[in-house]
Amino acid sequence: MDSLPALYLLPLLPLLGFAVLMVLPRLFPGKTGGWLATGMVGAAFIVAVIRYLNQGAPAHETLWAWLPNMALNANLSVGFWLDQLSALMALIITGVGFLIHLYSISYMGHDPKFTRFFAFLNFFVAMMLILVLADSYPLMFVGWEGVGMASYLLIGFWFNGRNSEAGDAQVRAASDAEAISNSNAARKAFIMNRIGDLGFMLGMFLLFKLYGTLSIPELAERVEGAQVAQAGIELACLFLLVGAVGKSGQLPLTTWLPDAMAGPTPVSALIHAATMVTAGVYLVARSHFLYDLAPNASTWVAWVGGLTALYGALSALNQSDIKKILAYSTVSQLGYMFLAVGLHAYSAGVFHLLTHAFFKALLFLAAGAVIHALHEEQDVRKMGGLHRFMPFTHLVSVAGVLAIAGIPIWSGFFSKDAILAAAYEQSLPLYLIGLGVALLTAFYMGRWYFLVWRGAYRGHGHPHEADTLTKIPLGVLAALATLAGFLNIPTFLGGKHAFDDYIGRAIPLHAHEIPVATEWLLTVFAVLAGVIGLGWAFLAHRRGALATGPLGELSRNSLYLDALYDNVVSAPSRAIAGALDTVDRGTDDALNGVARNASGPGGLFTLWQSGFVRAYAVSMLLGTAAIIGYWALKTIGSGA
Amino acid sequence: MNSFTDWLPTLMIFLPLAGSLLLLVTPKTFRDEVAGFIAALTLGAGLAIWRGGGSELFRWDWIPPLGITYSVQLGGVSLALALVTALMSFIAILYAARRIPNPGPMLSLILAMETGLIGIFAAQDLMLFYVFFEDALIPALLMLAMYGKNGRMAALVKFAAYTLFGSLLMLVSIIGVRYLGGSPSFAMTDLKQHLVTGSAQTWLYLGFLTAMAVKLPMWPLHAWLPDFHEQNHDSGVPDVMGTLYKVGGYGIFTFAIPLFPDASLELRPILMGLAAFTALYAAWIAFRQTDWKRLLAYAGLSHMGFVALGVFSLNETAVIGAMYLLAFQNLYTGALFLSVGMLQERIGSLDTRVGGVMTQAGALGGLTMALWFASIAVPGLAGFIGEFSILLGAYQVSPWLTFIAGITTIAAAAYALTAFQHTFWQARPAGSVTVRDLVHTEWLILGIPLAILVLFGVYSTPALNLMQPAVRAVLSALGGN
Amino acid sequence: MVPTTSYLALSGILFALGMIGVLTRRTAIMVFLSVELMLNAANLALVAFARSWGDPTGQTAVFIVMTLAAAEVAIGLAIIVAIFRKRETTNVDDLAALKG
Amino acid sequence: MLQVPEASLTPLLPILLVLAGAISSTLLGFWLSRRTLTFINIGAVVASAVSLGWLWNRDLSSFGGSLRADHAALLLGFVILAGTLMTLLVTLDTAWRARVSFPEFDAMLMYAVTGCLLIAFSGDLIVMLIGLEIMSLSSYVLATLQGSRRAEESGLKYFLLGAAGSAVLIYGLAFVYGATGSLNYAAIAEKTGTLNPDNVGILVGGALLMLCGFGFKVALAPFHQWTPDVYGGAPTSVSLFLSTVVKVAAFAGMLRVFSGALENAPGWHSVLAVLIAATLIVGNLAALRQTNFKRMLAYSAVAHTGFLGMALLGTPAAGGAALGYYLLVYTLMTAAALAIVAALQRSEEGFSITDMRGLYYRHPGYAVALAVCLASLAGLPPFAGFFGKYLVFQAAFQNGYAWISVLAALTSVAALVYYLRPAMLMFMPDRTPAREYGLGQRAPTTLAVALGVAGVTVLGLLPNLWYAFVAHPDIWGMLAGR
Repeated sequence: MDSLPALYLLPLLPLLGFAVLMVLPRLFPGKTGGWLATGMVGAAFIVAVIRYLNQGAPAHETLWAWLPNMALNANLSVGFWLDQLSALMALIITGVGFLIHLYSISYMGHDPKFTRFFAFLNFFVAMMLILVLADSYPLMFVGWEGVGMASYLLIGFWFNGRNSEAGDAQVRAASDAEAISNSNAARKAFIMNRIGDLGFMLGMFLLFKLYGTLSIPELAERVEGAQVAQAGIELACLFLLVGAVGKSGQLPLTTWLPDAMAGPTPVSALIHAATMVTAGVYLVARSHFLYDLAPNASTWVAWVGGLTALYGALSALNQSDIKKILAYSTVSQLGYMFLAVGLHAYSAGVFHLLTHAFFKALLFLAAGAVIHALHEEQDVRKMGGLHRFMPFTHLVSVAGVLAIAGIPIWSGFFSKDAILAAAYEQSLPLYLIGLGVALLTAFYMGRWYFLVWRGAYRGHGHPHEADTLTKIPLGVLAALATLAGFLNIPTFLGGKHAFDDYIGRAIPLHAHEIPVATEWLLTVFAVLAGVIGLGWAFLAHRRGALATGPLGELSRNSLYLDALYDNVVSAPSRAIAGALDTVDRGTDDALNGVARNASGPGGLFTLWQSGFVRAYAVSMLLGTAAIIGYWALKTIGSGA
Repeated sequence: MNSFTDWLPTLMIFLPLAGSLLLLVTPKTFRDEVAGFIAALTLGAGLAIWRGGGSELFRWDWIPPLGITYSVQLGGVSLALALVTALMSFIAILYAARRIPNPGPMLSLILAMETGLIGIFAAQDLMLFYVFFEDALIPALLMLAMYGKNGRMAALVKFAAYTLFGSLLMLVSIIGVRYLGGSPSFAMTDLKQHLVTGSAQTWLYLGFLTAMAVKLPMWPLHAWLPDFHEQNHDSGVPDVMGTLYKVGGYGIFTFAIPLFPDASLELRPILMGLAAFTALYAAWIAFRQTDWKRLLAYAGLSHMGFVALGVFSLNETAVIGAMYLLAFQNLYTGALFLSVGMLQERIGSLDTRVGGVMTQAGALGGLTMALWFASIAVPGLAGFIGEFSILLGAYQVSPWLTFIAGITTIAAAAYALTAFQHTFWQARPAGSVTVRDLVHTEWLILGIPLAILVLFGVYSTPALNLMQPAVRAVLSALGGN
Repeated sequence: MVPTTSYLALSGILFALGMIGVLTRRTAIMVFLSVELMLNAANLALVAFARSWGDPTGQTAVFIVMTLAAAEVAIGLAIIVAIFRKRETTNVDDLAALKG
Repeated sequence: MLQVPEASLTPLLPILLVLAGAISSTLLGFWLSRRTLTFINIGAVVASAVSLGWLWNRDLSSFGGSLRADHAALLLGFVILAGTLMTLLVTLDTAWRARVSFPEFDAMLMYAVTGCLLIAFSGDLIVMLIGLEIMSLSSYVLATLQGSRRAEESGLKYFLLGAAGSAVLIYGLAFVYGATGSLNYAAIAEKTGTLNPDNVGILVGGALLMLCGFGFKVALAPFHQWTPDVYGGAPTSVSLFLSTVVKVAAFAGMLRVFSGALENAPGWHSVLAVLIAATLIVGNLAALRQTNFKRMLAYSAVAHTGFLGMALLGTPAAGGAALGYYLLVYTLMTAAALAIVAALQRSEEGFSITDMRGLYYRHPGYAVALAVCLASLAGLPPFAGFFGKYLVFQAAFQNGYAWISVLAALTSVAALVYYLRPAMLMFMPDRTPAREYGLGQRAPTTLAVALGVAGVTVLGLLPNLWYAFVAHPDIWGMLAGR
């Protein structure tokens, strides 16, 4: 297989793009920079495809020694690992990434920092590829924090507001406010990720303590043989879960993800929907050999997923920002994936990851097109009836909505169905949650659809259809969102589980044995949930009662989680910082005080130095007398 | 024996001193060039040593009747640190030359201090180490005295008093190490043959530790640090040297562990606890600072907490990490001090609350941000390798303390990004002066360290090959573990 | 014959008296004379010891000490006189400008 | 049957040369200018130093061992002469400003030096006593000679207290004689081993009394109180002489008596340790409070008595070597520092520390030199003061006085603070008009300062140049003559 392009090319190509665009932006006038970046990702995609097409046994390519003593009795090397799982992820990242780059060329066309935007996007893609291709946890961590950094940069891309130089005071003020909220969102994302990362790191430390290596292949072998305390593995898996939760915006570290919508829409599509946020799922799937040994930890994963799915769905009900709705839906869909991998239905989880990548990216890009068409208007209550103005975008959005709502033949249906089946098989409560969420999902997506596309146009300004360059990715994604489901037709529908078999070569499958009848039933329920949800939305739309969804403020403020954190964590820690600072200056002063007191005797001595010669004589002769007395006493003592 | 390569370390040590004396007689017009040239030459000497794979031990009986020898060796960890020192001194000179109005004295002080610092790393004799340890102090004090701000006298006295308080106790325990152990000389080679044992060792270790804890610095002997940085010249040049002067971790690693193996094992939990506490405590305080230099001071303190944690844990991985971090934190902390100097030059204040600088000075902002990412140990930059190895190694010894230290990584992100955001991001206050972006040498001054940080964050093999054997050798004194 | 100890006792008393004089007297002259007293106590002790050891060294030492004392007188009086000329007083308590 | 003791004058050569200088200034003073006499005296001092070199390794003695030109004597003598030379150089410039520029001044100075050398060369208590008195009496005069109120006050204080001190010393001498029946160091050292108990009592009493007497001469607390007033009140050049040469001589006497004659005598070590501890604390902490630089140096002299004294706690071999090294270094750095004060002060009161702000920008040479001296006094390497400190720490530590070493280390921190403040002030830029004497920079003073600074630096980098001489252990084993 020497003829094959080396794996390191995958991250290297976009990284080169990043470096060039960062260091020599002047070389790329106009949109050339964007085309370069897109080309780099495209090249990476081609590499990924080539590697995928002639893929045999997992490929392991190591480069140079990197971290001390972190492999078995050796230094850990930088190395890449390509098996079915990582190959699939690589395809998603480069493929979807390529499309979104393409989209951005048009979308960011007018932005003054056009070139830098693409540099960052390339950087993200590179880091994401490192994440999925890493052959060791530390290297995965590099990508892990790298994508966090990229997301920080891109969320804060408009760190000074979009028109900070505006002359008009009002516009300027608005822009300044936007600047602050953008910056805060970026910082919040990074810090919350850091919390997760600490968990990830502790997990690695513990794994090293248990198995003496952090290289994933080595671990996978040793896990079979080595005898270690069950509690140890459970704990390690929980630590890893914390990391995954942080990255994937699951409960309790979920609040940064909705805020992250402050970034440009392509960013939301690529990073905060399709790829980065799914890293947590990938981490769990990648560590399947650990989670298989840790039933309790897996249950935790499942429940975290279930609850987050519910939380996201509930919060999405009454949002009015076109992107916020999609964001919460992302949270909720990620919950599904966690639910699946937590139940060891890795294939189902990854499959949903795949389909979700398609339809959610699609929806975001469509939303982006809308926002553009309405000149940065994001409030769904000021939209409506857009299907007349932008038919193509409308069409693809329909595909996206149907897909996410789980309507048959659209991809979402298959992946969600697999997850629900797995849930039903193992825990009824989780199944019910999943079903309920399916219904809610259908509803809020329906709400989204009707508010944006149907009814009368409530805004002002003249919407215009997106340009061709935007249409291409939308079209491709719509096609994928529609058809991807057929990759994995379940047996009872006469399918061959092509996808399961493929993934199964990397992750041993737990073939679930549910009677066909039950499967039909489950499917019917799932479909019903979707249909009812959409119907409910439609009726509400008819009543014109969609503008404010159910649950009112509770949902709008996403269950007040933010407020809770501010009061319970942020404020106290700030207060503590202040206190410590005072204390520190205090200890400082205290030490000075000690010093001053130390020189206090000095004052005494200067008093003693009274200037009177007889006083001096007194101290002299008394000193003498004292010494003699001491001697006398001693001699007497020794004498007697 | 006395081939040229054996003289290289000596050359590297005393070349800067010679240079600083030379500067006193150089005409103003090419002072900068001479200084830069000397510094570059020193760096070159260091690289030459590196190419030769480290130098042999060079020993000359300095004061035979006292058994004080001039034994120097640059290899492994010491060579790495010496190289970093030479590099950062060079960069400091580059910046001082363009930033400080009449840089003559500053330049020669930088060079004089460089000699002391490289000497510290090269010394293989306890007394020689002590001598260099104190030598570096004098230029540091003079920089503060000649270029400092109004409160400098207090800061000066505090700095000197803390340092000497520690180092004099160290002097006593150095004497003790030799006489209670009955070694013929102060050279490490001899001292290692005659270890002090029993409780005496613990006492001597404590004496030695005081000095190192001041120079690490470590809570509660850190109080001199913030004032020292706050009062130093705005350009941040003296702060770079001050950062390089944080040699406590190295001292403990090279001298304390081999000489007091039992004591260091005995005190390990306490010391690790102190270290972890220092890291978190400093990071948390940094969150509250509004003066960039104070912030950086606490940030550095926090890093030193990590270094201490690694060294005290006596775990090989952790110690390697500690040395790695110790070496490379000089790069980013130093460069950050300089970037702060550039910021001050442009907006005339060190406040962390001026907004939107990056809008106009994109390069300054970008490079500063990158350096900050290095400082908060984002993977792919050299800081990460150090911090990660430290934590991983320390975890093997004491999970809970490591957890405490680990929280620091979150706090670090908090303070770094907050301060950065308030200064460089957000909106520029209306009507404030327009900020010039980086110009000629400033690019190098921030770019070179960053480039090296990236290089050694990704391709760490050379540095590892340099440090790993040295660390193994030292830790072997502990008899396994 | 008188035992050495009683000579020593006497010299001790003399020395003590001298000390007390130094402490109590105000005028420089008297302080100085008390010092002389202390010196003579020393001489007495020397002689006594010389006698008890029965060797002349001690006694010769006494002569030397006397000479030194004389020299001291010369210098001392000179200084005192010089001061007296300027200040019309030899009260040592008036000299307390240098202190602290 | 009376036998004449052999009285070879060769060992006395150095002393006689200095004495010749003294007498010549006494007599020729009627015809020659004081300046000329000073040059003559400088010649005499140099000649005497040369003669020291000539006597080296001959180990001569005279008057039946009462006067001995052994290695110790020669080394200490050299230190004394070094101090004297620097004093004379300084007085060339400053004597006329201090209004002490008469021939008598030189005469007294040289007589004092004669006494100092006698102490260093002494082989028995009487010779030591004679030397001590000559030295003291002439220094009383020197302190007073200026005739200003301050000078007179300091002179009288010095005289009265000094007289009392000598009295105590002599009384102790009497007791030591009583206990051992001899005044010769060698004999005493020999007898101290074999004594019956009550004699031991007397011996210890004598030893302690002598300790008090010497304690006054070297200014150990609580016998130190004359020092700040006298050093502060006397003309600076005189303070320079008193704080270097006279103190060195007194320490030479202590070496001879305690590390020599009374080495094996019980009891005095512990008392000395206590006195030293007190001195370290008092001297350093009181110096922290001084505002006048000259007076601060006086206190620092007290503090240094403490450091120097630590050497006496060590074994004669180690302690003597340490003291031999430290005394020279101490002389160089103190003399250089005071020389600068003498040159730059406006009045003999010296100048206040705050006046030194920005000195570097007005008198760079002197400022740097002064900084070096202060750094050396503070014991910062690479200057010689550090090795001095190190040696005495080590001497005390080895002889089981670790606690003194630790105490000394701690008080050294205080010392650093008060040395650091003026040193750093000098380098702080300053716009206010100069407050020191502008024309002070003159060749001879500069030469003296250069001598001091060069010595301090070179001896710091290559301590062996001097330490090799003093380090030879049997030099200090022979203090008593055997």
